[in-house]
Amino acid sequence: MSPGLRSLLLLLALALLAPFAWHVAKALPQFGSPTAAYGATVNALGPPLRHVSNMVAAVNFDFRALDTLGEESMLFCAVTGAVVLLRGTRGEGTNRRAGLIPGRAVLARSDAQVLLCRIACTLTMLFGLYMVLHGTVTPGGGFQGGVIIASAVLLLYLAEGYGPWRRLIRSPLLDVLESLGVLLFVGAGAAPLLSGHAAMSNLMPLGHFRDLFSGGVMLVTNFAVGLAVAAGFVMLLLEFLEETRALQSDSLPDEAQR
Amino acid sequence: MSAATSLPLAGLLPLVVLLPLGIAAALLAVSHWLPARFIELSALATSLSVAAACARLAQAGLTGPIVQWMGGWAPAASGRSGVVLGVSFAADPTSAALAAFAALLFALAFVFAWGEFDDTHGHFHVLMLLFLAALAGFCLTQDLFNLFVWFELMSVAAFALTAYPLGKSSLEGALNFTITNALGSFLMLAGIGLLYARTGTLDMATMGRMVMHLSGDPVVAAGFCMIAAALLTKGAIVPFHLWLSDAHTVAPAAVSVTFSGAMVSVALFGLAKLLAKVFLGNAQLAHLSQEFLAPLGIATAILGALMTWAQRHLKRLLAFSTISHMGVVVLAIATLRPAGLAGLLVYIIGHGLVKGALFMLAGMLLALRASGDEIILYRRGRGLGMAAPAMLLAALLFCNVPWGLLHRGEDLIAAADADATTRLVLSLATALTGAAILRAALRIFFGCSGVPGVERAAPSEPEHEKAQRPLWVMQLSCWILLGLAVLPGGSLVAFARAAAQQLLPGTLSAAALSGESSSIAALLFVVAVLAAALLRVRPVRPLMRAVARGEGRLFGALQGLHSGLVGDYVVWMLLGLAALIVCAQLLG
Amino acid sequence: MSLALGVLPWLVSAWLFAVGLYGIVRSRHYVHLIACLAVCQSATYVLLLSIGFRWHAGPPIFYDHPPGSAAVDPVMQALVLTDIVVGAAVSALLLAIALQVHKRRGSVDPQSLRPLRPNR
Amino acid sequence: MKALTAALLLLVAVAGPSVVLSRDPRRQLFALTAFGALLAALFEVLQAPDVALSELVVGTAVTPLLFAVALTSIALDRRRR
Repeated sequence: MSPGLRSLLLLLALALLAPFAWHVAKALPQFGSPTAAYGATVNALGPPLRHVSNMVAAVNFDFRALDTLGEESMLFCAVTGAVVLLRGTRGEGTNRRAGLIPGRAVLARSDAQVLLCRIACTLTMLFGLYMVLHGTVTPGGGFQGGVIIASAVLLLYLAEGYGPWRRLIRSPLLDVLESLGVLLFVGAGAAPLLSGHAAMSNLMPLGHFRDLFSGGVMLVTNFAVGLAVAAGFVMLLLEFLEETRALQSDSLPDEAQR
Repeated sequence: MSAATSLPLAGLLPLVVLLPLGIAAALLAVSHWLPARFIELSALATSLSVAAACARLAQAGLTGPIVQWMGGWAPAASGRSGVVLGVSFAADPTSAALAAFAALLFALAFVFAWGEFDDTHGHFHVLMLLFLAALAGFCLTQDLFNLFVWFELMSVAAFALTAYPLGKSSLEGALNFTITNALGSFLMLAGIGLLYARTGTLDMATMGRMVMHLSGDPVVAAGFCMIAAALLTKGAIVPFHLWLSDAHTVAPAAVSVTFSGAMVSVALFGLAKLLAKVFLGNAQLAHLSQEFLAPLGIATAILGALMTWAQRHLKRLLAFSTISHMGVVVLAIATLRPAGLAGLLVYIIGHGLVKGALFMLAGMLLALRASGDEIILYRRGRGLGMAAPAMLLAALLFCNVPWGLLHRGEDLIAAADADATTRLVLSLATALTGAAILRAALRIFFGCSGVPGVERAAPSEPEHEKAQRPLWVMQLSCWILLGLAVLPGGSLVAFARAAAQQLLPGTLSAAALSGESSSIAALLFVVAVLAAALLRVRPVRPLMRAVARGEGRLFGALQGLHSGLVGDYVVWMLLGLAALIVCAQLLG
Repeated sequence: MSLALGVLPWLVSAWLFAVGLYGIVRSRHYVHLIACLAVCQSATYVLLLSIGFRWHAGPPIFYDHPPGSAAVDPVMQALVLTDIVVGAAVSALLLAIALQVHKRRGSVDPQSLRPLRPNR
Repeated sequence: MKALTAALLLLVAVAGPSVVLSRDPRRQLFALTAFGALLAALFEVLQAPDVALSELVVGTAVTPLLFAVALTSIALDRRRR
């Protein structure tokens, strides 16, 4: 199909769909006046039944915990897939050394920059942890906190340079951490089966409303998600960054063997 | 059934998903330190246990569905009528049987791939197990959004597995696959959102009760059309099918076994289940499905069959035959009768077994003869032991020969929708795919060949798979599949009929029509087509030249539609969606 | 004003989806195409969150205001959270594939790349 | 409040095409980041702080970073050829 014909067909399809979209938009409830009973019930029952104040966390980690397990597996799957695809040609072996691209200037890092990045890294890491831990109380949670922790690890790269960073962050370790996160979630979901309860049941003490340790098993699954997400995103960033460093092994000297 | 006996069984339901997820995570953690054999064995054992658990659930489900509300959030927990807080899994026998079959297919794919993916730290097995968990969850879930989650996990695993060989074509096939299916999943999610805006629930049963009274509502119709478009994309129905021939052609053979045998057909089963549980009560949508899906199925069966005939690359040929067979599956759905659903189950299982065996044969040729092209492989299939009879048998099963599960499934579907013309067209279409496979088998293993016709211009490229693998293991898995496929299947048919009535209450017609006449017509057709292909000579007379030129033009145009460019695919998908929605409006 | 506002989010969502599709179909660079896919996906975020929205209601987090006060629908927000993860996962995978395609073909033009060239 | 919501919705509706229409992927990166930030602001106004936070960390940090790295890597690969 020529590009012109393709665009024409696309416009035709959109033109066919447009009046219907308008029709649906008019038939939908007015924006800002929802009628869903599900959400209202969660808002009404979440605090008394689960002692947590963040209803989104209550939905994610208790009422619909299975969705979140699927979501974590999806991330796990995508990270594994991306790692396979990126490593394909260079293999895992290049993991422990930094490549150097010919013609790229090696910028010296000033002491101020190193110090600043180290401080920022610590602060970001703490903030990420704070966010993971307060997932059931305030906005945020395992996913957001996990991504923030991953970006803190990236700041470490800015502070230490690629080589030392690479020696510090080992991919087998990340694999283990990520797997532990998923396993923890699976375990928390399967454990109630042993006592004859339904999977994903929240059998732990629920704590007090608005307290940091409220929500029972939600704390465990929230932490599991944080762990898996942090390790998964670090792994992803690591492999993508390696891609900008990967040498053509046959044509360039191996820096690690100097 | 008393609560005491049903509780441990209900506990199996979540385990069917949790077990492969947990094992996948554990395997990734330990794969750096453990031998590859251990990883292969645990993946095999996991899929076999999932198959056993699902089979047990399917059998127990015949006396009444087994349900588990995750987290104990049963509908009563909300204290309000019509409000469901939680997510549930339920093993109605059809869903559980399909999940069991999918898990069995995965187990045999693991056997087939024994030793092929030794050096990758178990990544292949991890992805496959995640894929299996998603398939099982997709079959069993009773919640619309949960269905989407498993659908998406299934997609992500499949995208990665398609690109796995990292060849040029496999990467590009994976890109097309990912983009079209990601768009499909966005449509599905938007559709779920629309339905939620109207009904305020995500639970299938509750939504079904509300949707029943909303016939003619544009929001519900739009939601349904968007979800259907997503599932039809995954199920490779014209015009949403274009990605399939790219993806299945380029994925490793062991992966294509599960793609063609389970993923595509399970997606279509998802559509059938959604129709039965949610949308059939809505008069407008029931009417739409009946009117729109049947012609779509016939078009898919015919287009797929023509494209199958015009291929030379074995995996691509098999991919197009899958499209053709999915047309039959859609036709079974469009009957909206329990007999059609029973036929759907038997047909999906029969098709998956035979197609799986055929992809394994293609994999053997790729591994041991380093090519997947029937013209290049001419006469080179000798010395592969039992591969030749296996391929002949599999091809014959697709030619509408009255043996085995596939045929029983077709009979059941025909009994539900007894229009004689439709039936004849369908059996001719599927027989053409059988003839194409037979043609390849005769060329590769027996050295019968005329001058290659339309298939000569079809796309192909050199490809091979890891060769240092035991041939007998590959043949064993292939023959297990074929052995299951030629079983008379009387008990499976009885089971499917009972199971279908649970999913879709209604009357079953007493006996299946005997398919003798169309079976004979199909066989005659196969013989004629094959004779024309294998006795073909270079066209010299003017008349023959004109025929050859016309043939070339027709198939050239068809090949041109399957251009491999993702932009084209997206446009066709959108046109399909527009057609679906315009139809819904006209019938509303 | 309020009547227009009543349908605005639905139209914005449909518009974003259409625009993203246009970009996908016309794209000449896979990285560009992946960004267009992200625009398509953002249409679903806008749609779902707008479905759950309620005027004069707070967030579904009862930390600053007591339980029982008006709040928007938390279920839709949970769904969008999942959706965002899906988006990140699919983007990462697609970018990885696009990188490898460039290494092998030296091109990332969706209008020239096709699996299996026809035999002529 | 209504005006703010409407304004953000319209801004998002304009930012979407700006992502699509910037042909140069490098320039598009900035449009994409801005689009992510606008979406996060819109989500905050729609009373979804959890989602806004996710969109902020994913849409304006991780995804653009991955895009940038991918573009760099493609450019490097092109230079090698």
